[in-house]
Amino acid sequence: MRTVFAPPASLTKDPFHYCPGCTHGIIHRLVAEAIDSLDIRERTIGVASVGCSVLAYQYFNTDMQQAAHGRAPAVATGIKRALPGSVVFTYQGDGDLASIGIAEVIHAAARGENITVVFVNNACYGMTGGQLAPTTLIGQTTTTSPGGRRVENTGYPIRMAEMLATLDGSAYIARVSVHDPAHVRQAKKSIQHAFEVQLAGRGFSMVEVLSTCPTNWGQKPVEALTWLKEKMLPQYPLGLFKVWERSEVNAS
Amino acid sequence: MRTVFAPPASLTKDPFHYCPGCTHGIIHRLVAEAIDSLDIRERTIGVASVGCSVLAYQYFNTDMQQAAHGRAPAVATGIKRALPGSVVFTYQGDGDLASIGIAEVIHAAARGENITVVFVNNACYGMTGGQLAPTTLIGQTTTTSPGGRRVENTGYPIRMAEMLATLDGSAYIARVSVHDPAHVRQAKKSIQHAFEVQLAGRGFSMVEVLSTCPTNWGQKPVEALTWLKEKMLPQYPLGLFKVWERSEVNAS
Amino acid sequence: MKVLMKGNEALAEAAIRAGCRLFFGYPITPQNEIPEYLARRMPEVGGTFLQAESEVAAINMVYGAAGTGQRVMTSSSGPGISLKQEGISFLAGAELPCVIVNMMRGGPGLGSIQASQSDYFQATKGGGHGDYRIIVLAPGSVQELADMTVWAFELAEKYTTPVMILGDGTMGQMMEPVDLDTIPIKTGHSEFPWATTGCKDRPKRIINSLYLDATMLERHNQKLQRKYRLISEELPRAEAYHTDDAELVLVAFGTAARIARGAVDQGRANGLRLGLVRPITLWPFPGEFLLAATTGARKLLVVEMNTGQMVEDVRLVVEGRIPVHFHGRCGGMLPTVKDILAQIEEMGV
Amino acid sequence: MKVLMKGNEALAEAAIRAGCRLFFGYPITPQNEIPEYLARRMPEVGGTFLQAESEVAAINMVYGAAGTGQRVMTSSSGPGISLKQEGISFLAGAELPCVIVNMMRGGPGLGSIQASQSDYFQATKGGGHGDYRIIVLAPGSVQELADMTVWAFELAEKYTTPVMILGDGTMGQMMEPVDLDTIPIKTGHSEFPWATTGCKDRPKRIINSLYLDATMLERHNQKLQRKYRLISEELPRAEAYHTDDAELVLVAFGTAARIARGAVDQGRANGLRLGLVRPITLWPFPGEFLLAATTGARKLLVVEMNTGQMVEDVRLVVEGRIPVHFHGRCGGMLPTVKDILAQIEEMGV
Amino acid sequence: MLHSVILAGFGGQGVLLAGQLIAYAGMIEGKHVAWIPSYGPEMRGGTAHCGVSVSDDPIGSPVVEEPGALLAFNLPSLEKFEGKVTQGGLVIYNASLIKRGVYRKDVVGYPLLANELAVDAGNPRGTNMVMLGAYLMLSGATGIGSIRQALEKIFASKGPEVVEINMKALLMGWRAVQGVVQKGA
Amino acid sequence: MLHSVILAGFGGQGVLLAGQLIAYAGMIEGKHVAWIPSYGPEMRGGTAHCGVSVSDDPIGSPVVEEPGALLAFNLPSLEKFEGKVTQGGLVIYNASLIKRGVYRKDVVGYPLLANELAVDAGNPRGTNMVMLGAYLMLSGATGIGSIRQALEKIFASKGPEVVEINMKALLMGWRAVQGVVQKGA
Amino acid sequence: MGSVVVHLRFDEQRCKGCSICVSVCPKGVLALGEHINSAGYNPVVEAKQGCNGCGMCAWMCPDLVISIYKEMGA
Amino acid sequence: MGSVVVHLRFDEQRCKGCSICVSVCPKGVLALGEHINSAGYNPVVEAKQGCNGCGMCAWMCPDLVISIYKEMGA
Ligand SMILES: Cc1ncc(C[n+]2csc(CCOP(=O)(O)OP(=O)(O)O)c2C)c(N)n1
Ligand SMILES: Cc1ncc(C[n+]2csc(CCOP(=O)(O)OP(=O)(O)O)c2C)c(N)n1
Ligand code: SF4
Ligand code: SF4
Ligand code: SF4
Ligand code: SF4
Ligand code: SF4
Ligand code: SF4
Ligand SMILES: [Mg+2]
Ligand SMILES: [Mg+2]
Repeated sequence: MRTVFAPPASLTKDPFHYCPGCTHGIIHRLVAEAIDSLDIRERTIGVASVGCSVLAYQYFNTDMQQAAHGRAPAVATGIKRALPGSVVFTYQGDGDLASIGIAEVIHAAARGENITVVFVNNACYGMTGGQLAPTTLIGQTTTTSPGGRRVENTGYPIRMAEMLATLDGSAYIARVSVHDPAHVRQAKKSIQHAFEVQLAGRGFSMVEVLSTCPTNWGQKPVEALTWLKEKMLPQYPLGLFKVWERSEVNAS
Repeated sequence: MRTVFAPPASLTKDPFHYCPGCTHGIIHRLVAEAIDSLDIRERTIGVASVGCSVLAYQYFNTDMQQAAHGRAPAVATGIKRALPGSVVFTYQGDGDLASIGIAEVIHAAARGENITVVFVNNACYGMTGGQLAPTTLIGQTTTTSPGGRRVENTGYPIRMAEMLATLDGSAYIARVSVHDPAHVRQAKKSIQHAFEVQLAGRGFSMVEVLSTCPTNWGQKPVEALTWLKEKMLPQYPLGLFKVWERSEVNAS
Repeated sequence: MKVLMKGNEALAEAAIRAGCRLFFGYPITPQNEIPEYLARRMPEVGGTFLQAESEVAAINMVYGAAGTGQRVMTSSSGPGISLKQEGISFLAGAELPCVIVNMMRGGPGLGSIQASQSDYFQATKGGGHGDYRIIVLAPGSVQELADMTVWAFELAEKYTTPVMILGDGTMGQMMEPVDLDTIPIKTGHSEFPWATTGCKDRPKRIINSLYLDATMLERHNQKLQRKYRLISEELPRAEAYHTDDAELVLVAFGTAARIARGAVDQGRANGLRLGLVRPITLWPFPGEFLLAATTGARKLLVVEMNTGQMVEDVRLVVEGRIPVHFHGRCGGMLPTVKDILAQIEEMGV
Repeated sequence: MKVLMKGNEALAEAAIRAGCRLFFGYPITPQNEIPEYLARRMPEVGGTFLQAESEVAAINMVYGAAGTGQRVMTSSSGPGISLKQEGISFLAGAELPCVIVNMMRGGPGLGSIQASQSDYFQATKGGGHGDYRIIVLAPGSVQELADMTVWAFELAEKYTTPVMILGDGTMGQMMEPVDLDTIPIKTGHSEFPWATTGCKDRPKRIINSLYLDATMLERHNQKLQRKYRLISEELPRAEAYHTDDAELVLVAFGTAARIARGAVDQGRANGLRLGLVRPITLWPFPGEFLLAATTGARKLLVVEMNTGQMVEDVRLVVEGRIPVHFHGRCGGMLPTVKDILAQIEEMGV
Repeated sequence: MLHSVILAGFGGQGVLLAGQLIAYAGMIEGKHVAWIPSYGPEMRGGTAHCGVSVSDDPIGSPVVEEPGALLAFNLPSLEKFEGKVTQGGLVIYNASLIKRGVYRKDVVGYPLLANELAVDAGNPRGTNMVMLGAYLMLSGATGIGSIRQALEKIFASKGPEVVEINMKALLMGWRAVQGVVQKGA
Repeated sequence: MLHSVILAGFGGQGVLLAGQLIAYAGMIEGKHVAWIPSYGPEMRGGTAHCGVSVSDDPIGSPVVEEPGALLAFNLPSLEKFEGKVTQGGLVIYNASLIKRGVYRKDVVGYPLLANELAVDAGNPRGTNMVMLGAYLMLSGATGIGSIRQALEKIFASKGPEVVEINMKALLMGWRAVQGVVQKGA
Repeated sequence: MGSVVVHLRFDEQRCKGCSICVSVCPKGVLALGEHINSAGYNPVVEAKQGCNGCGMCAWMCPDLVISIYKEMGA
Repeated sequence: MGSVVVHLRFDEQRCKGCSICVSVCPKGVLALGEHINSAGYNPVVEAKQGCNGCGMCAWMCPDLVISIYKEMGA
């Protein structure tokens, strides 16, 4: 019997606490699959952030640290500097990374810190009840933008991938989505590639993953996938914003 | 007798405490001249930051607040939200704005906060004795990069103007220099324009001004002007990175 | 008219009535109802609700807005309040009025989101750097939370100082009948001779906490201390419950005081001569009140939802004259009437 | 061999000898000599000096590095230490060893850069949120600063807790002869059963301070409290100077203790029976030592470079049995032997 | 007279709202009331509960330690709170989901097929109202009329049908235990 | 025996270094020493000063409150510290920049044309060494030999010429007051 | 050789009945069951034959409920 | 009409002797003086005739030392 699909070894057996249909679960799996593929589980140290994925430290079957809200890239920096031979990744939501933690991620990128950031953009603060995030779409209703996000009050969504790509220290920056199987497959490749960039010692890599929050969007899980596709993709175009070419490394 | 040149009314009579030849003084004057030109002194509230220019609150002849290190854009936001009819500017160094305060300035820009930021980039922390700033050039010696800044340890300089220009909320972003009279004149225009953008209610404006720190660069004032021109300009190209067209406003 | 309201919402609505038109905050459980309520209400009254990028930004927005002389508020819990400490020190140093709400949760670190009183020290002794104090108020019911919010703004302006409302998750989440109509509606802002509003027709003004010259900073500190002494004389407030004939007096604030009051009731029903002193101002600590209310007591029992913080202030007051015992739960667990009475029995009243 | 060194530099070099190979900091006066020295030295010994983007980032880098079981340090002053409070609470909650240096300056707010002791409360009572304590050490000379740095790393690992060295601008800037050769050189890192180093050949490990279930968090808090009690029993340390026959005992730490010692000397030269107790550990506060050293004293005089913070801990110890007076300067001003003696004269020994 | 009750169930079963209705109705009747919820991170599958006190006298501790009644909407809730109910107290449990009885001998257990009754009432999501109806019948904590007033307040924006449909479910619960009580009597 | 001295002047006049040399030399002689600077933000035009204690016994307060001697490099320094010098103490002041004498009657003032003497010594930036030389001559706080050793330590990387040129300025100051003292005597 | 049998395995207690797998299955093989699992959800079931082992369901399941094995038939 | 007299005014106590004005003057008019001002610096002086009032010195002076006035000659 050949296994077509089974859970990766880099996840523990603990069931996820996420809401039904929340794509955090898919993204967890993809990260774990990348770690499995590259056979780096035993030297990987993950950093969980504060958001719905705060319990990621229970799910990834690697050494894990739980970081203060927004500070995962700083924590990861501390780990990586202490153990340069380790593989270090952070798993952060959009409130965590793009709001309170934007300084830490930008500076990690500018320093070319040799870590991998998995950035889960679900256009809201999931854990605390669906407040506005810097990534919330114009017009999107949240608990702190009850009439829909208005430009006059809160300005415009931040496109983190594009912004971080402007920094010389970032080596690989991509945006992917998990709203359908083809994109999940693409996302997996991208995440794996980000780890490869780290393994090659090239510096900062980040994959922004567009994700759903059915609960706070007030949608059924399948509807949420559609909303992601129809509303989020136009604001957050998928693609590679900074590409590390293997040849560059060979050359250097 | 016609006055060709005299100090602007928006400066107090207090002599500056800056080191001999430090171009902070020129930039102060340009800001004050812009305020004079636009006749907005009586409704302007400035925000001094923490750096050599911390005492800016004594020099500008407007109402002033002194902000915690890096937080001037947040303080300015508080003021502007309380008094939408006022003109609010911050005056910040590169350590203040690009290091500890990078979150506040990015979010002010993303929100399209209707304030003007004067950003003085002198490639080091002047006040505390010349430590590395995020803007320090590769190879530049500072008290915390005694062998010269190395990419492997601290990555690459951040180009704030370019980065902030990627945000939809920023309305006017320019980089200017004060290393010779022609550039000083250009800088003045740019600063004035930034205030005009604010007066037109267009949102966030910032002028990055390349500046010298003879003391910490270990150079004579005139040498420092040359160093700025020769070393800083290549890393920090001058220009407009985001331009607000008057017509746009009329159209909207 | 009484309505049933959550503590967090009553506080938010009271702030509106008190004329607060500026709120800067950042989400964190268990105080999210405050920003969420104000996100709805502020636009209705022409005010500003702004979710800041962080607690650090929020407190500095408060600084800027407070500097204009307008009423401004922020709220948070645990980790967020820690992040605000630098800003609070600046507000105290620059003598700016504002209201800061801490709906305490369990710590340290990320801890939990359940109610706790573990930030008593931080609030009352100064979690930030430098010699400063802020007024700290501890609400005992939803009604008091609402009334206290108004009072907080008044105190902040009277003494030009930050005022902290130190609630907890339970206080913020619980619903009780509350009458907000008794709160007069304030509109407009007071004029202050220090507010930076643009220097039209007057000399420029400066909001500042820097004094490079040590003699000047010492003088500034002395001025602050004079103010703090004044507050310590004028402000202390507490509530006594059945202390007249009490042999054992419980001392507790906030939610713990509610539970302690339950213990007093039940203990008295069982024939125990129990009383309760509930500090309403935590700083200044109502020491004289406590002394006066415990002259007849043979023992004190401090009840807290922490590992024993206010107990130090109580000991500083009684200076060994009455034995001070402690009953505490922490990490989000609440004391129970039963456990308190069990401990009292063990102590032997 | 003795060399003449600034306190800040002696501390930095001692950290290197103690095996610290990771430093994360951010510039702020008056501690800049620490990062600047380490920026030179760390590369020489294969260590990491990294200037973080902020104090917030620095303390969180410390968290990450400490979680790997390696010796790590950060240093700052006033405003920067306030910004670190959330991180310190996390470190305490996750029980991670590390050394945090605060070279105190005057506050509140931006204050000044001159030496002060105004962060005593913040350091000893917990400036961050939640029920935690950190060990706080107060150096009295440059030599002690160096030795104490080594001790701080040892204590941090022994009790898996952050340890703060609470110096001040004067202590950091002053030069005295110091012998660093007496400090054994530590190389390599200890193995800890909790360190996250990659889970090769063992189950995964987690560094964490979250306990969503309140009963679990309470249990965690109780564990922390047991540890704190143990530390309180084992660790308190202080120094007595001429207390045997002293009628009036001064109590002071750090730079204030140096000055107080000068006052004792001069007072004794003038025939006054003065003594000095210098707490070396501020938390745990050496209460029993103080009691023992002041049995014969008729008065205590606490001398601090603040408006009176340690005075509370002293009062908690003596509980009214001996009158406790206070002599303080603040905002960057230092007490003087003359003024102290003048106050003593006024008090009448 | 103090009525204290804990309502507990899955998140989404409406236990918090049902508790609020009791408090609201009590307030309308001029009594002292307090409602206190458990709260958790916004993640599903969790349990939710709240405690309500309705009293003629001021309420000391708003925390309901030893409730006079328990409304258990699912098994974990019954397991968690059964032991806390005061001697002689009431335990109303949703027998649609809970397949066992009450273990304690010193409390009175009322199984209620709340899901089915709600469906019968034409309001499948009205389990909470069914349970509430039963509780009011058995405890008399508040009158039904004031519950209607409370519903009208709370659902003011949703229109009268919503009130009606909820009242219908409530009465379904009321009657269900009325029957039991009478049978038992 | 305790020697305590305050050295004060403009930033850039080398007062901190001169003070360190005293401390260093004292340490070389096996004495207890402490050096304590004023420090300010890195901005020019400010004044700088330091206090040095050299003693046979352990040093209590390292803070020099009532110095046995003052080396005033400019007028603001003289004005700031003249009043603090202990009765009968020494005040050596740079008469190149200070155009007044010492006001106090209970201290001994020594004007020194330090700038000119430094120029004469071929070391125009050596004002601090000139002042130091005068102080050592008048106080005997440390020997000149140990100052040379200290200079050798501190300028190890800069080579022997630097030591020589500084010693030359130092001796210039020494001799200048030697003359005065002899004349006065 | 030739025929391939696909086995779907459901870790039913993990299923939250979100229906995502149901919606992506190109063969319409999956449906939510009537019963309730221990977490209170209606878990997924293989409602009809025809699974081709394409794996889409497993790829999209956020809760790692589905494992897929292929057996090479004779 | 025709001739123009340019007056330079120096706020000498503000001058820090940084020489920037000296270096930018196209006419070589400026130099640092020999004397020392109250702040301890050698302040700028008008060392020779020939100022054309171009303003470059004032534009570049960081310390607002220089003011320039033009007088229209007869
Ligand atoms: C300093 C601090 N501020 C606020 C919080 C509260 N908090 C917890 S999670 C969260 C937002 C998480 O949103 P996001 O990062 O987008 O993750 P998601 O839940 O959406 O996956 C916030 C604000 C906190 N724990 N710490
Ligand atoms: C929170 C905090 N951290 C650090 C400092 C110390 N500090 C004062 S100024 C400064 C750097 C200023 O550099 P920059 O912003 O570049 O201004 P410049 O002096 O170069 O003009 C620092 C780190 C502080 N005051 N507050
Ligand atoms: S709240 Fe949103 S992000 Fe969080 S688990 Fe639920 S669906 Fe996912
Ligand atoms: S230190 Fe540098 S930036 Fe600061 S005043 Fe001096 S020259 Fe200017
Ligand atoms: S493997 Fe493909 S065909 Fe089979 S159930 Fe899953 S989605 Fe449907
Ligand atoms: S198997 Fe997975 S995708 Fe399908 S309903 Fe269950 S949880 Fe959802
Ligand atoms: S105005 Fe022009 S010509 Fe005259 S002194 Fe200045 S720079 Fe020289
Ligand atoms: S006038 Fe201005 S530019 Fe010229 S030397 Fe003086 S300070 Fe420098
Ligand atoms: Mg999110
Ligand atoms: Mg700078």
